[in-house]
Amino acid sequence: MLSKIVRTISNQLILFVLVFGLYIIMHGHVTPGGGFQGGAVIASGVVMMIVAFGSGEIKKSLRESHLSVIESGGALIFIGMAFAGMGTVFFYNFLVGTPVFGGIPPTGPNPGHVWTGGVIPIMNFGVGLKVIAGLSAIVLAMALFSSGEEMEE
Amino acid sequence: MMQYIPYNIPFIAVALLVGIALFIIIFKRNLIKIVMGIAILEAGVNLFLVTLGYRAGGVAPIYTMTPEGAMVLPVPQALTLTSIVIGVSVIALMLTMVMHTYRHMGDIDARKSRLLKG
Amino acid sequence: MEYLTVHSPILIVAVPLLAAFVTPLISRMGNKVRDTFNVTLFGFTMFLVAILAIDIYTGGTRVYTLGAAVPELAIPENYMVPVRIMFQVDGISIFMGLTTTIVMLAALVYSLQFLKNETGQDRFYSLLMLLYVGMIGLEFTGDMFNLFVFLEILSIAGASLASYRTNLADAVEGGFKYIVISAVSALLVLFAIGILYGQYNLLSIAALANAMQFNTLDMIALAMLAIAFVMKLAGVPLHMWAPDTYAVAPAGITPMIYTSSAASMYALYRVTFTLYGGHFDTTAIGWVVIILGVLSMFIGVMMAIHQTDIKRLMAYHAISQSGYMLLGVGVGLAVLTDPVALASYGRDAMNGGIFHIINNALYKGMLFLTAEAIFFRIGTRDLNRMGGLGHNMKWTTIFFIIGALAISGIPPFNGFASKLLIYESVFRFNPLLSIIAMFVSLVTLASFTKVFYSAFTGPEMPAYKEVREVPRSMLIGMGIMAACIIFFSIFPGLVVDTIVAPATEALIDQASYINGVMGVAP
Amino acid sequence: MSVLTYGYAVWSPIVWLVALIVLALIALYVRSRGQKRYKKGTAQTDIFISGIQVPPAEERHVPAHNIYWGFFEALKGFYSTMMRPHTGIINDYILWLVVIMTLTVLVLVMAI
Amino acid sequence: MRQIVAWFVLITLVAFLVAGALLMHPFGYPPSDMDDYMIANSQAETANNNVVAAVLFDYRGLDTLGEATVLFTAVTGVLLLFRALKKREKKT
Repeated sequence: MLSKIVRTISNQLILFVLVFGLYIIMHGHVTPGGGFQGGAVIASGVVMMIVAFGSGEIKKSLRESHLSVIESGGALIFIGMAFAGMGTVFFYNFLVGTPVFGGIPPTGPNPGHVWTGGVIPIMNFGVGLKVIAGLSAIVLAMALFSSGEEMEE
Repeated sequence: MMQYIPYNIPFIAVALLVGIALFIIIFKRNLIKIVMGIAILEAGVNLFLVTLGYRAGGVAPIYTMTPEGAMVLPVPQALTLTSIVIGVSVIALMLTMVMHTYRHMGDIDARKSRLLKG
Repeated sequence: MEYLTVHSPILIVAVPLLAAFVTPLISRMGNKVRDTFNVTLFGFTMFLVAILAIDIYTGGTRVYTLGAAVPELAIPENYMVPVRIMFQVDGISIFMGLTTTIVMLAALVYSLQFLKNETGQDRFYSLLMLLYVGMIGLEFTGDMFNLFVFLEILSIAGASLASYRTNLADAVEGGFKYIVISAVSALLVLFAIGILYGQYNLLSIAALANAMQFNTLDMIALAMLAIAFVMKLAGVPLHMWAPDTYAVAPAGITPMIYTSSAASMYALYRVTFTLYGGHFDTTAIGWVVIILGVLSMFIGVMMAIHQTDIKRLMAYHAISQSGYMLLGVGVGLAVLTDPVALASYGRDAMNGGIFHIINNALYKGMLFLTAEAIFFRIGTRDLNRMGGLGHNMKWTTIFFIIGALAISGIPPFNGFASKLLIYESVFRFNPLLSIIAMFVSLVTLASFTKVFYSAFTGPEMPAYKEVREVPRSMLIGMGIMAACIIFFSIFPGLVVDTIVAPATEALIDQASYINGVMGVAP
Repeated sequence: MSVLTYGYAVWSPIVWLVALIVLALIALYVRSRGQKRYKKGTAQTDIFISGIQVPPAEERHVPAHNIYWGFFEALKGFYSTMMRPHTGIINDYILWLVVIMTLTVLVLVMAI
Repeated sequence: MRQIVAWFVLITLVAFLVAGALLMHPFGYPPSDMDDYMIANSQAETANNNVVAAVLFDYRGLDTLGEATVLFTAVTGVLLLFRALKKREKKT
């Protein structure tokens, strides 16, 4: 556990990290970014918390089993969207043209609109969840192991 | 061939980076350094993929508020993203195993922390 | 039914993937539920494999384009190159798929009771499914970068499973070696893919094969691809990781990692025959493969007979048997551009080499399982400390005898059938190679006699008086393998005609692979 | 179905099995004609090693490293050469990979 | 001995790679058959402004699924290796 200054500042900073990461995830189909990048941003926020508070403190509120469930959930969202296109072909972008994320942008440079992209924003969200949970779980497991604490089964 | 040399400096850099990485993996005995060598090899390959897609004077391949002009190739960027994430995964697993090796053997020298040979 | 047939190539990959993703969730409902779920989904996958196999042997190569409006639409309308990832399943792909599925079935059933008292079971099953996904994807895909991704999946899953017993120092060491060599060889594969992509701006194997110009850069890429895959399949002198990893991996995983080497061998054949076949004189790369094969056979077996660790001994035999496959197919590769030689013996040599892949996956897998059954009961892999186990482990002994006779090429077992094909056809190519192959077979028999003598025969050791037969699911796992071996032994003609000959044909016939995607003859 | 034919030869496991069974029957017949004087449980079945004390059953098992001792003794030079590259060090594995890759690059670039 | 072989091989390999680098297409002028299709059609086919995202999730979606699977595999593997080796007593 680091000093009080670090702890307070990282407590405040984590909000901004979360918001920025979510922004990157949810605008992945319009601007640079996407699930992996945003997920990595949020996971680095989690790493910051682990460094500031120590793994033992974080373990009380963030368990590997929960992270594992979140990760599976993200993966299921992703593969579920791929399966949902099975009416035609696996990975078919079946949402194009529907009201949900289905708006087709004009060809060529344009201002961009969030309700476009078909299945891509949803897949971005699933991948984002997965990356957040996965990278946090790896770092948390390593931190717990090196501080000699018992992992849960 | 000579006229390409000024343009192909990124590819030469990739070749040198791969050479450096292989040097580290072959000569350094510390397991952590071997992992670092693999990270450098990955960086070299990722750099190669990205440079493959560069188009002179191109802009990023995103149509939102983009200036007019040729776009750089999108596929190498996607491949690089994939390859970076794979690299992170591999290195996480390797570091896990190095941590376990250190716990068992008390040493991370490749020559001393080995039980299996012959 | 027709729907399943159309979508079977991707479902075979996607259903086990779904199982792997769901396993961490469903295992909270109890171990029974999880096991039932996994076995059910894998049974469904086997059903799909059977459907796809029947479809391919009657209808020819299948192309499945992911995300296109129609599965067969590999190239977008009014365009000249494929842009999407496609699965392209032909004779050799489905042959490897069948091999993988049989081994996976045995490994899954075997693991059910083997793991009873261990922790981390749900992650184990998840990773086992992912290992299967990696292998099947590697075998079915028609896209170079996709092949790299699946190669990484199987490497990571294999490495983390290999060091499953983290309480043993050597297990972690074996896993670390496997992941390091996998990472380096996969990165070399990626580098080669980058070279090919930079030159042709293509990633599909068929389109690349169509556009290939065989210049210096292509040759550098070929060398990287070929040697990276040889590293993964443990050909001498790049074999040293294999005994380390095979020896420490837990039961069920060793056969799977061994089959993943066979999948790398498939990738090697795919690259050399399909990607670089055609108008290129393959004699040089063919001789490289032959030399690696002969070295693997000879050095593998000579190292094997020297070992006293039962699983290391079997691992060296795995290396030596891989040499047969490399030799058989390498002869075919060396005479690929000579139609007379190809018709007279090249095709038979390749038949032998490919037939040996499935035979070897079966009996080698079963031998690894018996070795692990011994370890399960007596807790050591050291042959010096074994003896008299045949008194109490009768079924294991019988399975071991079947496997040992098959691997040594004793008639009437299936090992003899495939080795006979290799001996006779290679003899026409170069008699010396054939003589070396026979000598290797002899030493194989000798070293398995050593294992049989020191582990199973002899007086009952006082320390092992209480040893019992292994639990039933482990016996069933071995029994599946043994049943397949006996079936393959009695009907070699049926097997060669139905599944091996189409695989050989698929490797030789590069043009039809290209036409499956590009539509017109090159 | 069970016959494997290829170009210049035939392999049929059924024929082989039938031949094996016939040979086994002949062998059994010959064996059954033999004398039946052999008796279990008498001095006929005791082990005799030039008169030295016979060790108990557990110590009679030859451990694995003694099997084929002569073979390994004759090939001592070969095996010491073989053991030298099998160091078990991960760096060497990668070195072998790079060496073979460079050789292959040389061979293939020279071949075109 | 090992040092000499290693240095010799490394230098040869890097020399080949540098020669290969000089033989590549000129930097900044790549061939672009496949990529032009994506740049031209991604907006119409996938309703997406970001071509890289379209490539990642639509044209080469299976690669991304594989990549997510690799991450899942690695996380599962890391957690498997760091697991507690003894079963914990059931809480009453």
